[in-house]
Amino acid sequence: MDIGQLINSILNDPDQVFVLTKAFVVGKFPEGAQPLVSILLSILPILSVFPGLFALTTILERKGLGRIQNRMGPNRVGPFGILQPVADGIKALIKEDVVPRAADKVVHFLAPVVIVIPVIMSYAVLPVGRNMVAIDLDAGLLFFFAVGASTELAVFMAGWSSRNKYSLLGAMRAIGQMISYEIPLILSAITVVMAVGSLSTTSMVDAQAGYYGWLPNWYVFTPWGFAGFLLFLTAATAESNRSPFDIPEGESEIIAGYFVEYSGFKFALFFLGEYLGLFAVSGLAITLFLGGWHAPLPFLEWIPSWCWFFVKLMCFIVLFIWLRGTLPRLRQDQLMNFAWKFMLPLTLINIVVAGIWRFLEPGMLRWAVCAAILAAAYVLLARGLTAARGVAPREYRYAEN
Amino acid sequence: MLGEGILKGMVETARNFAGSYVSKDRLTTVEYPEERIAPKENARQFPFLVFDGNDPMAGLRCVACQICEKECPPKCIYIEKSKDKKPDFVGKMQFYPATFDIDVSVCMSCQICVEVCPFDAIKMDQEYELSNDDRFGGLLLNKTRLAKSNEYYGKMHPQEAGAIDESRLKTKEAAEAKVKADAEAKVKAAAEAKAKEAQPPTAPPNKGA
Amino acid sequence: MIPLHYYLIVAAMLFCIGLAGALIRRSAIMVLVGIELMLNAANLNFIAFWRYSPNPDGSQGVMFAIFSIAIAAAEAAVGLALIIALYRHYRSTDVAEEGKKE
Amino acid sequence: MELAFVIIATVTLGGAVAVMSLRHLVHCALALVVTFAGLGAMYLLLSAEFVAFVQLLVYVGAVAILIVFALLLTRSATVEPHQGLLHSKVAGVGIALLAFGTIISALLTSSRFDRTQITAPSLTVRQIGEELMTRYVLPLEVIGLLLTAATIGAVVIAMDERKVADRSKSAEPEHAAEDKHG
Repeated sequence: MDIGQLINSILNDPDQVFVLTKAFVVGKFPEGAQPLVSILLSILPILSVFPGLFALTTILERKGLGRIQNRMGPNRVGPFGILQPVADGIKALIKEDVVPRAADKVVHFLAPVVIVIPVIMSYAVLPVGRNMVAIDLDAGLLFFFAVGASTELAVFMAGWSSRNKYSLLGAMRAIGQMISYEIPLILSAITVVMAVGSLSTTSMVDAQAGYYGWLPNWYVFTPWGFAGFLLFLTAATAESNRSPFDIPEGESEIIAGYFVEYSGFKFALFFLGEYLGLFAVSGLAITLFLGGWHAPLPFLEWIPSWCWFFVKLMCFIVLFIWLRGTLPRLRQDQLMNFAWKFMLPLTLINIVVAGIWRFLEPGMLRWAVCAAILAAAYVLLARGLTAARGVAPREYRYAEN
Repeated sequence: MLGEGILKGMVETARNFAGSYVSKDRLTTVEYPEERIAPKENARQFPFLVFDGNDPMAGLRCVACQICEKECPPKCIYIEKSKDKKPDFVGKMQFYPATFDIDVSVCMSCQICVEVCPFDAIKMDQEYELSNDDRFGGLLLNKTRLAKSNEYYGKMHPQEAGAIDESRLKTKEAAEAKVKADAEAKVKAAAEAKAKEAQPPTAPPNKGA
Repeated sequence: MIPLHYYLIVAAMLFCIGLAGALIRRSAIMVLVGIELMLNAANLNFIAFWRYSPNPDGSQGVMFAIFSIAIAAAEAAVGLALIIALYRHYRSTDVAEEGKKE
Repeated sequence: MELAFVIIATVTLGGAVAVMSLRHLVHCALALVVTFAGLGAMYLLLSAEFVAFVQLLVYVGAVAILIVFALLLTRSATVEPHQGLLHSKVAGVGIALLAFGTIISALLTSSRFDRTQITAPSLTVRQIGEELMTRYVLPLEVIGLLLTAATIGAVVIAMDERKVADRSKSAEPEHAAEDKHG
């Protein structure tokens, strides 16, 4: 295949531009080197695109939060401040790397590395476009969660090795929170596995192809899918330590939690890991509930599939920024109560509902039954949580009104 | 408790977000180095020394009584008394500070020095752009850097400064009147003494009585 | 291709390291860790035998490993809970000391 | 393939030796994670994908964290005292070596294990799931029951009895206080 043919086939199918280019480049290499080149060409885009997205998100987040709080946000570096991430990166690189004298040097050094590597690995199973997945594993979803599990360990390493009470407190909070919210996260993803009958992420996207009238055939438009999506989103927010579940960081009480004692580039690595984790789990939510790279409306199919993935991902990022600008931080007991007394029962009920959905005849009845069960469970659980905790609109003893 | 509060909050923040682009007066912050918000009258940063007249060193109100040095909680004031004395605004002979240093990196802006000063010589400044690349020397303010005119103080706190000026004027007038009276009395006494002297001591007027 | 007994040797070494650890470590938690290592060595054996079995359609090896992992998780949870309860009682997790105090 | 095996085996066994010889207990726990991850990689090498990921999820994600928590809760996250060569130590290592010798001699003398791979068995996740729901459904249920029992048991055992008693005693005034706050 020469370059002309390549351009021709790309023009025929612009959706596959990256896939065709990769095949073309790999074809130029000798037979023995081809698998290695293929792997490298799959990894390189992941390593460049998502950290780039991280840079974009930091500036978006700071600007958006600023506007929500009626501030300007960063606007000095470059036009409208868009070069701020570059400045931040340079600052992080040239800053002094302070390691506490009492710290466990080796573990302290390894923690930021351990936090970033698994997160990057988890991108391997995310289908970002048609035929665009680094490895199509048979147990892709399991791989994602298995790799994600090591984040907790990295957090512990960071918190423990710093020999700082705030770090250790932050690490303990983070681990407690991650373990508690990992259960609803996995359980809410299981509904999709039940519907698809596979753990492979590509088959999940394939199962959501097509349209029901003008409505896309996504799982979020089913009762259990909608509930599962919201539960997954909440658990994902907690898993990636985002506000309102950011008590492991808790700037106002334990300074920055487990990375108090980190500075310079290691600190930047923690942030990179956190944001990459957020993108990965958002990507998984897109794959599970929002139809992956499928277009939302039939007449928009001409836009390349990978565009849709990133458009959806940007929507998630905006949503997370919006949530962060809106909600205050939860207290530790509220956090645990919410996970174990509200989310866990609801995810279990959701699994049952997904089973009912599977065995009822398609039609309005199925819709009504499933939606009614979920709504009743939601209201009862929420009311129960409220009643049990004696929660009521707060009265301020010393306030005027 | 069904999550409607979250939605309400999100609508509110969205309104703020959009509003900050539409109306300028929503933005509570200003672009600092180019724009500044004038400090409020009660704003206080670090102390300074008030002087009267045109010569900062000659007009300092401070008499080196060292009360502020003793009262300062973080001990950021250092005063050395002068060996000689010079007249103050009422003409009384007073010491003056040979050295008066304030380490503003230690100062906690508590204003106790101002409260205890009996001479209205030390007041709180509103100057806040003190950052400096000289870590030690740059934040140790000496007498020359601390001295600021009474007019400057008057501009910051017109009412207080006016009251102080008035009372000082009264004191001064009283003192002058006293000096005058003293002088008159002295003159009188001197005249009397002269008169006494003029009369022969051997013949007092009512010696016989 | 790696012959089967390479895996078996690795598993045997792992088992013996776990055994030695369970015998010599003084901390009760480390004894438990040694037992975990021994269980893992057994799992490796299951998987290796499954992989090299003459019956490629069978799934017993994998199933056994999955169940054994589940059991190991339960065992670790209960074991560590016991150790914490013991620690509350004796203020120590030292196996040798606990025996002495009794 | 051989190279990958050698590297993974070295890492796994090195981690295991570190677990049992390091004196700092948290370091031991971290070395244990290396061993678990190495084993996971070895399962991948044996084309048992599912078990490898389960191994990572359960051991690295749960058991290692549990051990770390136990270390911190029992305040044994400090260095074990150094105590030279004890009889118990020598005996322990001796017993382990003896066991190793027995296994190895059995291995080497038997010709049954001298297999090189025949055909790679293909076991998809779907097959595993179907088997779990049909042939192994009873063991699965039993495991579920066991895990539930273990969870409840662990909670009950680890619960501080005094604190529970305190809480039930002080429950009344606490409620009253809550009512006051509205």
